[in-house]
Amino acid sequence: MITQRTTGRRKQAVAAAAVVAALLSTAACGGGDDKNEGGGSKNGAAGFDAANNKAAQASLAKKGGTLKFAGVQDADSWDTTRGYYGFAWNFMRYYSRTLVTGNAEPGAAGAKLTPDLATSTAKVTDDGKTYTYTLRDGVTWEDGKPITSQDIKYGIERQWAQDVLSGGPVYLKDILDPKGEYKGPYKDKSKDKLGLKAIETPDAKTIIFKLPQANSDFEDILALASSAPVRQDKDTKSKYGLKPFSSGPYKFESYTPNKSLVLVRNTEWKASSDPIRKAYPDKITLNLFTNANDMDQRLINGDYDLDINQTGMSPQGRTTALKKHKANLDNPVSGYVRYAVFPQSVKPFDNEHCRKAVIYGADHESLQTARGGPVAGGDIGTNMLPPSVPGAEGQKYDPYESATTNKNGNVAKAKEELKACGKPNGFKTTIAVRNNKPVEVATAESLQASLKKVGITVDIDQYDGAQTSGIIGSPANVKKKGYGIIIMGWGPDFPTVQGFGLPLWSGKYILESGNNNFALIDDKTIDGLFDSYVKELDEAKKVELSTEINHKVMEGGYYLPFVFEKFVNWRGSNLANVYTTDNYSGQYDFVNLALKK
Amino acid sequence: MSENAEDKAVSIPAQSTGSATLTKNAAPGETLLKVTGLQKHFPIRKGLLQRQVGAVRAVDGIDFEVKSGETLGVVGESGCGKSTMGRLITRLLEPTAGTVEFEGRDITHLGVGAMRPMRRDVQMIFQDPYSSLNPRHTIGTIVGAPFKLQGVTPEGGIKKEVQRLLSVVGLSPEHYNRYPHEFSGGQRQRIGIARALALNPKLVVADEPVSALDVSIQAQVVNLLDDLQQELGLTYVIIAHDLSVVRHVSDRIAVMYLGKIVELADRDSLYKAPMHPYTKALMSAVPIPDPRRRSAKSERILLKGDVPSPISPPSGCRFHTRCWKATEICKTVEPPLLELKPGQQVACHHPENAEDQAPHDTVLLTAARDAVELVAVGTAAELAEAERAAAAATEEPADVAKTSGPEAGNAGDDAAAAADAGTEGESPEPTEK
Amino acid sequence: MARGTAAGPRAVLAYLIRRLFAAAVMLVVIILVVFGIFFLVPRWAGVDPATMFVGKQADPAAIEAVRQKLGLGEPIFVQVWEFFKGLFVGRTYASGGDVTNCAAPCFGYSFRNEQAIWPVLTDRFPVTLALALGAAVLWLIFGVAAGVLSALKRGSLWDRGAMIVALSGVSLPIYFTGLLSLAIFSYGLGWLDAQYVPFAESPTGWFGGMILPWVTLAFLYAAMYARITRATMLEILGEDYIRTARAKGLREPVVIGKHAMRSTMTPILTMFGMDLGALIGGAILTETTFSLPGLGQAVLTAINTKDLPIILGVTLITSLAVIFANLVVDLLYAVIDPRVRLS
Amino acid sequence: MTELSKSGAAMTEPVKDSRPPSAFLEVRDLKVHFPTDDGLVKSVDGLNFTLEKGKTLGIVGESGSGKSVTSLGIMGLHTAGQYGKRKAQISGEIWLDGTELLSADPDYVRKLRGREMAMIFQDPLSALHPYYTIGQQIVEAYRIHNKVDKKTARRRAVEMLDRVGIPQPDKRVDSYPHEFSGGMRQRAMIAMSLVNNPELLIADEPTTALDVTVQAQILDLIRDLQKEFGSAVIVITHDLGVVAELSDDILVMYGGRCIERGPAEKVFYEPRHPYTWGLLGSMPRLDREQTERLIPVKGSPPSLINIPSGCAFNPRCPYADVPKDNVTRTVRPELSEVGSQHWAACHMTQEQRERIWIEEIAPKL
Repeated sequence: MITQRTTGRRKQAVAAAAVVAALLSTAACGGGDDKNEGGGSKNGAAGFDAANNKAAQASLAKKGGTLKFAGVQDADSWDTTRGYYGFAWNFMRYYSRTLVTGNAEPGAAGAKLTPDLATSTAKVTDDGKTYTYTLRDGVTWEDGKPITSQDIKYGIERQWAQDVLSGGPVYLKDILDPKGEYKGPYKDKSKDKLGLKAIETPDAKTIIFKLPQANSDFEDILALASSAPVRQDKDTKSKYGLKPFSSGPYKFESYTPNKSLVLVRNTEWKASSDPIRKAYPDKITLNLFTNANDMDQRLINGDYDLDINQTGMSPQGRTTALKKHKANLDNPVSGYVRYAVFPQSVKPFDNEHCRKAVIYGADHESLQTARGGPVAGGDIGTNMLPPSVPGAEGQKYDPYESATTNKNGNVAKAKEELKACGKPNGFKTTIAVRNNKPVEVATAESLQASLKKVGITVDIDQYDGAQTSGIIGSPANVKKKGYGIIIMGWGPDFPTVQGFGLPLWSGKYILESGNNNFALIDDKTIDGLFDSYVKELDEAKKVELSTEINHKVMEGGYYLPFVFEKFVNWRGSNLANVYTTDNYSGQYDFVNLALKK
Repeated sequence: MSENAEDKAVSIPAQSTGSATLTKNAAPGETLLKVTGLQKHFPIRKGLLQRQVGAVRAVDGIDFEVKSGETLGVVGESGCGKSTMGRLITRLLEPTAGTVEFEGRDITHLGVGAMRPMRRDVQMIFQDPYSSLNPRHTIGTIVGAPFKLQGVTPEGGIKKEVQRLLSVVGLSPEHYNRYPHEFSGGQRQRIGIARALALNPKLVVADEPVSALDVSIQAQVVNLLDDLQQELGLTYVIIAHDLSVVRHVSDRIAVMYLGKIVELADRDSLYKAPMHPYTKALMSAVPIPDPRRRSAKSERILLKGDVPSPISPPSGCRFHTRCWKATEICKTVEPPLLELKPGQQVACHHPENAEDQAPHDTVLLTAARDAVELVAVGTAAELAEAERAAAAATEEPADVAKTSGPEAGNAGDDAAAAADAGTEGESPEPTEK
Repeated sequence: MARGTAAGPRAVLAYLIRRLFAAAVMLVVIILVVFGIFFLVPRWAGVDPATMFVGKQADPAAIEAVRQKLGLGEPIFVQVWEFFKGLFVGRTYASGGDVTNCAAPCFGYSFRNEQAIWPVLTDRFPVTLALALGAAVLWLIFGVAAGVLSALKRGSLWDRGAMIVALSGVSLPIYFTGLLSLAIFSYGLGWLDAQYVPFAESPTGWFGGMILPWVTLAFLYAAMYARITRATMLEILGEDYIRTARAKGLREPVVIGKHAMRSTMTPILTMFGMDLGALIGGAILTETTFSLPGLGQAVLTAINTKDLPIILGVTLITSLAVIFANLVVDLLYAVIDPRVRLS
Repeated sequence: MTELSKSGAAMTEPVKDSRPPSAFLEVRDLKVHFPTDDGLVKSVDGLNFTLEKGKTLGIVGESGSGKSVTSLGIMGLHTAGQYGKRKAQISGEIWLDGTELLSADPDYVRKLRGREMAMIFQDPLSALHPYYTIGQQIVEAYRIHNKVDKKTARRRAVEMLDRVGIPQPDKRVDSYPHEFSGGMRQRAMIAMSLVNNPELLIADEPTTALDVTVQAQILDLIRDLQKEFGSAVIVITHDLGVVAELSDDILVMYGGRCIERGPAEKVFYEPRHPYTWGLLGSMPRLDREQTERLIPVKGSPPSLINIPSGCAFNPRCPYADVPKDNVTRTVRPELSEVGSQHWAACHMTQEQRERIWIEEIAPKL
C-alpha cells in the first residue's frame, strides 16, 4: 500500500498551525457544546480507542442516511485493477466483490478470509497448485445480469495489460504467468479474450486457478480488490476508474477526480447473496480538500464523518482533538513499520558490525519522539514484522534491546561494534530522506545527533520525495550517492510475511529500478525460508516460518526499526458500528459503517 | 552693488598675468565658433517595426559665427529650435547635417574621447537652477566636478579653486559644504555659473539663464554674466525667449523661427530697424512697462494663430502663413539669409526698413490680409471710454476683429492643424517655455 | 506617446489584432517554458519522467507504455507541435489497444485521472474566476474607498488606523489570514460556513461559502490599493485642475468623486493590470486554504503528482485569462485617459 | 446672458457688524496664514484694497510675496478642499457686491464661485483636467450655475469658444486639452471662466507660460472681453509690462503685505517705495535706450516664516538707514497716502523719497 498524505503543502499549513490552534482552543472552550464528551451515549462518541479492534456502538446502526467521507488525497485510481492505496481497496468493497474477502470483523479476525462471491473458500489440491471456487447464486452486476466466472477471469486478466492499466498490484500475474507468456486481454487473439491458460472457467459458476508453483498466500492475494470481476462489455480500459461497473451494494453516481465522489445504492444487489455487506447508508459521498487542517476541523465540527485517507489527523487537528474530543479518537497500529535501512553496497555497511554499531548507537526514544511520540508515532520498533501480520511478536522480540536497556542508545556497545568493524574511530556516511516528509527529516536529524556521540558523522541528503523509486529505487544510484542509511516505511499489501517482507528481503527482488530491497539482502537462508513459506499450507507452520524470517532479518542487522506505527484517527460522533481491521492495516472497516439511529 | 565690489577684489588668475588672457583666448574679433548648414532632425517612429514616418526638423540649416569676446543672443518662441541649437554647438547632441567649427577645428563628429579637451573650452548654463544641480552633492562637489572629470588639478588644489570660483560668482567660500536646497534660486544659478567657469572656458552657452528667476534676482544674474565677460574675456551664446533680456546682454542677435535664422543683426540695428516682419511682430508683442504708452494710442501687430508644426514646416518662407506681407514668391521660394545692410542679415523677400527683394511680386496672399491685426493698447476701462467718445467713428477695431474672425479661412485650418501637431515639436526641447 | 485625434474603430481593431498577435507569441513562449520545466529539467537531473507516472511495482512494459502514450520518446519540438495541433484539431492518444480521443480544443490528457484537460478546466475555471472577480470587486471598492477616506482625513485616527491595517494586510500571507479567518468566523464563532457549495445547487450557500475566501483574498490587495489610492489621491488633490474644479463652484463631493477619482483611477488601473498575474497566485493559495474546487486546487494536486498536462492546461488558461484581462485593462486605460492612444 | 438673482441671496447672509463696503470688491485686513512644521507661514498679512466694476487692478510681486494666496483667498479656495488638520487661517473681510464672504456660509460662497467670481490660472495645461474634453469642462462649469440641458450648455460652450477666438469651435469643443496648443488652452480656460459672465475675474499669471506673440493675443483678448462684459478684473503677475498694459490701479506686494498702491501712472512715474524702484530698475526695457547695467535689488525675498522685523524690505533696502533711530528695523511702516489715491508704506519722509526718486533713481532708468 502507498500512503501519500503528508505532502509538501502541509508545511505551510503547519506554520500557521500554532496560532490557529491557540485560537481554536479558546473558541472551543466558549462553546459549551459537549456533544463529544462522555462515552457510549446515543448522541455521544464511543470513547477513546472504543473502536480499536472492537466494534463501537454497533447496536445504534441504522439503515439509511448519507455517510460523508472527507479526504485530502484522492485514490490513485478507483479501477479495481489499478488502485494501490490501502484506503482505496477498503472503499472498493462498496462497489466490488471478490471470490473471497476479509471478514467484516474487528481486529485480527478481519484479516481472516471469508467467501464472498464464492460459496466457500477454495478447494485446494494437496500440492497447493489448484484452487477451485464455485460462485454463489444471485450475484449480479448493477444492470441485473449475473456475475460469471468469466467476468472474474477477465477482471484478473486485466492485470496483464500493464501498458494500459498500470499502477495496481501484479501478484497474480507473477504467480500465474511467471514467464510472461500471456499478453493481456487487449492483445488477446482469442475470441472471448479469455486466453489466459492458468485460469479455467468450465462453466459460469466455476473457476479453477492452476498455479505453476504453489503459493500459500494465493487466497489472500485473490482477496485483493485487484482480483475483482470486470465485465468485458463494460470495460472502458484506462477510463474504467472514472466509473467502475458495480458488483457490490453501491454504484457510482458521479465522480470528479480530486474533487468529489458519490455512491448510491445499487438496487440490483441482493443482501441474500452477500453474507458480508450490511449496506447501511443510502448514499456515500467523498469530498476532497486541499487544506488538511480545514478538513480535520470539519471532521471535528461534524460536517463529515470520517477521513477516507485513514492516515491519522494532522498535528494541529490531533492536538485539538486529544484535548477536547478524546472520545472520538482511536489509536490503532497502522501496520506500518518505520525504519532506517543500510544498503550493503555502500561501505562500510557491507560489514554487519558497522550496521549494528548504528543500531546500538541510535537513541530509540528520541527517534520515537521525532515520529510523534508513543500515541501519534507508535511504540518503539524492535523488529521488522508489523504486529498485524501473523507470526509477529511485537516488542516481545527485541534483539537489540531497543525498547528496554538501550532505548536511549548504548555508546559502549556501539563502540564495541565499531571496533569489530575495524572503524574504532567511527566513519562518515549519508542519510537519504524524502524532502516532502517533515517527520522523516526530523528522524534523520535525531539519528544524526545520536550517532555523533559514537563517532559516526552523517550528512543528510533530502531528495525529491515524488521520485522515490527513481532515486533510491536504483541500487546503482544509491551506491553512487553513497547513501549508507535510507529512511523509509513499509506496510503490508496483505497481512502475511510474504505480503510484507518478500519485496524487502528476498534476493530475487533486488531490481535495477523500482527496487525495494534497499539493504540488498541476498541471503540463501532467508530465500529458503520464503520458499518453504509459500509451499506451506498449514497455518501454524506458516506463522512459525514468518517469525523465523523476521528473526533472520533482524540478526543480519540490516534494519534499524523506529516504530510500529500508530496513528490517531477521528471517528465521527454520528457513526455506528465502527471498528478497525487488520485486513486494512488498522483502518476502520468502511464496508459496514453505519450512521446512528 | 556690493557683489560687484567683491568681484573686483578677487584676483582672477587668467587676468592676473595680463597677456595670458590673450594667449588663452582667441583675440577679440576673431571667429571662435562657426556654424554652417547646421541641421538636427529628430526622427518620429511609429508602429510595430518603429519605422521612421517623419522627423521633427528642430534645427533646419542655420549658419552663423560667434566672434571671440562677443555675446550672441538667440531669441525665438517655443519650438523654434533655439535650445536644440544650443545643445548642438556644445555637442550635447549630434547634428544631422552641417558643421560646427570651434577655433577653426571641425568638432561636428568628434567622439567622446576627442571631445573631452573641447569640453573644457565650451561650457553650458541651464535654465532650471533647481533641477540641474544634484541635490545629494555639496556645492563643493558640484563646482569641483569638472576638475575631476577632466583630470585637472588646479594650483592650490581643487577646494581652494572652488572657493575662489564661489567668490567670483558672488557666493561666500563658506558655502563649500552646503547642499543646493539651502540656496535660493538666484544663488543656485550662481552655483551653475561657477561650475561652468571652473575650467576657464572660452565659450559659455547659456540656455534661458534667468527665465526661472524673479525679476529682482534676474538683474543680479544678468549683471554677473556681464561682469564675468568683461573680467574673463568670455564669449557668450545666450539663448532666451525674453527680448528685453536678450537685448540687454547681447552684441548681436539671431532671431529664429521654425528651425531657421530669419534675422541676424547687431543689437541696435535689430531693435531700431528690424527687417524681418517676424522680428517686428515679436518686438511689437512685448508688453511695455509704461502706462503712458497705452494712452499714446500706440498700436500693436498681433500675429494670428500658433507657430506651425516643425514636422511639416510651410514651404518657401516659413513665416508666410502668418505674414501680412506674404506674396506668391514667399510661398514657393525660400528667402536666403542676406546681408542687406552692414551687420544686418535677413531672410525675407519683402523686408521692412530695406529694399524689397522681390518688388515685382506685389499681390498679397489672401491669408496675408487676415494674418495680422492692429490693436490698440490700453486698459479696458480706458478703451471703453475711448469707444464711447468715438461712437460715430467708421473704423472700429473690435468690429474688424469680429467680422474677419480670428483665424478664418485657410489660415485658420492651417493653424488648427498646427495646433494639433504643435507640441510634438516641443518634445525634443523639453526645457523651453 | 503619440498624439493625435481620437482613435477610430479601425485604430482600435488594428490595436486589438496587434495585441492578440503578441498574446499568441506570449502563449507559445509560455507553453515552451512549461514544457521545458516538466520534460527537460527532470531529464537533465537524470530522472525519467515516465517512472513518475507508474505505480509501486514498476513494470518496464508499463513505463514504456506511459512513455509512448505521453509521447515522451519524441523530440521536444514534436511534442510541442502535437500539443498545438491538439489545441485546434484535437488529437488521439493510443497505447496498447486503448484509444482515447481528445476533441479540440484539446489541452492535453491527464493520465493520472484519465481525463481530458479541457473539461477539467471548464469545470474549475468558473470557481477561480468567481473567486478572483469577487475578490477584485471587493478590494477595489473597499481598498479605494478606504484610501480616499484616508486621504481626505489625512493625519486623523481613521487615517492612521486604516494605514496600519493596510500595512498588516500587505505583510500577512494569505494562508495566515485565511486560516485565521477560518478559525475565527467559521470554526470559532460559526458565523460563516466556509464550505464550497456549487452555485447551481444553492446560490445562497455558494455566496455564503465564498465570503471568507473573497474577503481573505481581497484583504491583501485592498490593503495595497488603499495605500496607493491614498498616496495618489493626495497627489491629485494638489493638482491645479482640482483647484480649477473648485473655482468653477463645484460641490466638494463632485470635485472628489468625479475630477479627482478619475485621475486616481489611472495608477490604480495600471496596478490592477499588473496584479492580475499575481492574483492567480493568490487565488491558488486561497483555494488551497479554503478547499475550493478551482484551478488552483487542481494545479496544486497536479504539481504534487507531477501531472504535467493539467499543469500545462491550467498555466495556459490562466495565461489566457491574464492576457485577456490585461487587454481589457489597456482598453479601459485608454477610455479613462484620453492621452493614451492605442499604439 | 442668463441672469440668476445674483444679489438676492445677500439678504439671507449675516451681515457683519462693520461699516458697509464702498466698492464692488473691498478687501479689509485680509490675513492668510498656514501652519506648517517649521512655523506659521504668513503668506498674506493684512491686505486692504478696493476695486470697482469695469476696472482692472494689477497685483505685482515676486514669488512668495502673497499675490496668488490673495486671489485664492478671495475665491474661498483656501477653505474649500482643506483636508486634514493643517487648515489655513484666514481673517479679515472680503466684501463682494455687498456680501461679506469670509463669514458667509461656505456653500453660498461656493455658489458664487464660477458664477460671480471666476479665475484664470497660470498654466492652462495643468489647470484643465486632462481626461475631459474642453467642451465637457465648459459645459460642467455652465451647468453648475444654470439649470439647462446638456445641449443648451454645449451650444453655450461653442459660443464661448468662438468668442475667445478658437477656430472651428464646434469641432474643437470635443478636443482634449492636450490636443490644444498653449495659447488655445489659455483661450479655452478663459472661455470656461467667462461662461457665466462673472462680475469679478481674477487672472493669476495668465500669460507667464505663453510665448510673447501668444501673450499679446491673450492680453488683447482679456482686455476685449472685460470691455464687453464690464467685469472687475484682478491681474496677478510678476511682469511689470503686463500690469502696465492692463491695469488701472497697481498694488505692489512684498512679504505678504502691500507696500505701494495707486493708479498705474502714479506707480510707474512717481513710485514712492524703494522696492518699487528696485523692480523698475531690475527690468531691461525695450522702450528705452540701452542702459549699461541693470540696477538689481540685492539679496533674496524674505522667508514668510521669519519676516524681518520692522519693514520687511529693510535687509534689501539701500535706504534702510535714512530714517532715524533704526526705525526701519523695529517698526513696521503702515501705508500712508502719498498722493491722490496713492499709498506707500515707508519710513522715509515724502520729501526724502521724492528727492531720491528724482535725483538718484529716475535718471538711471
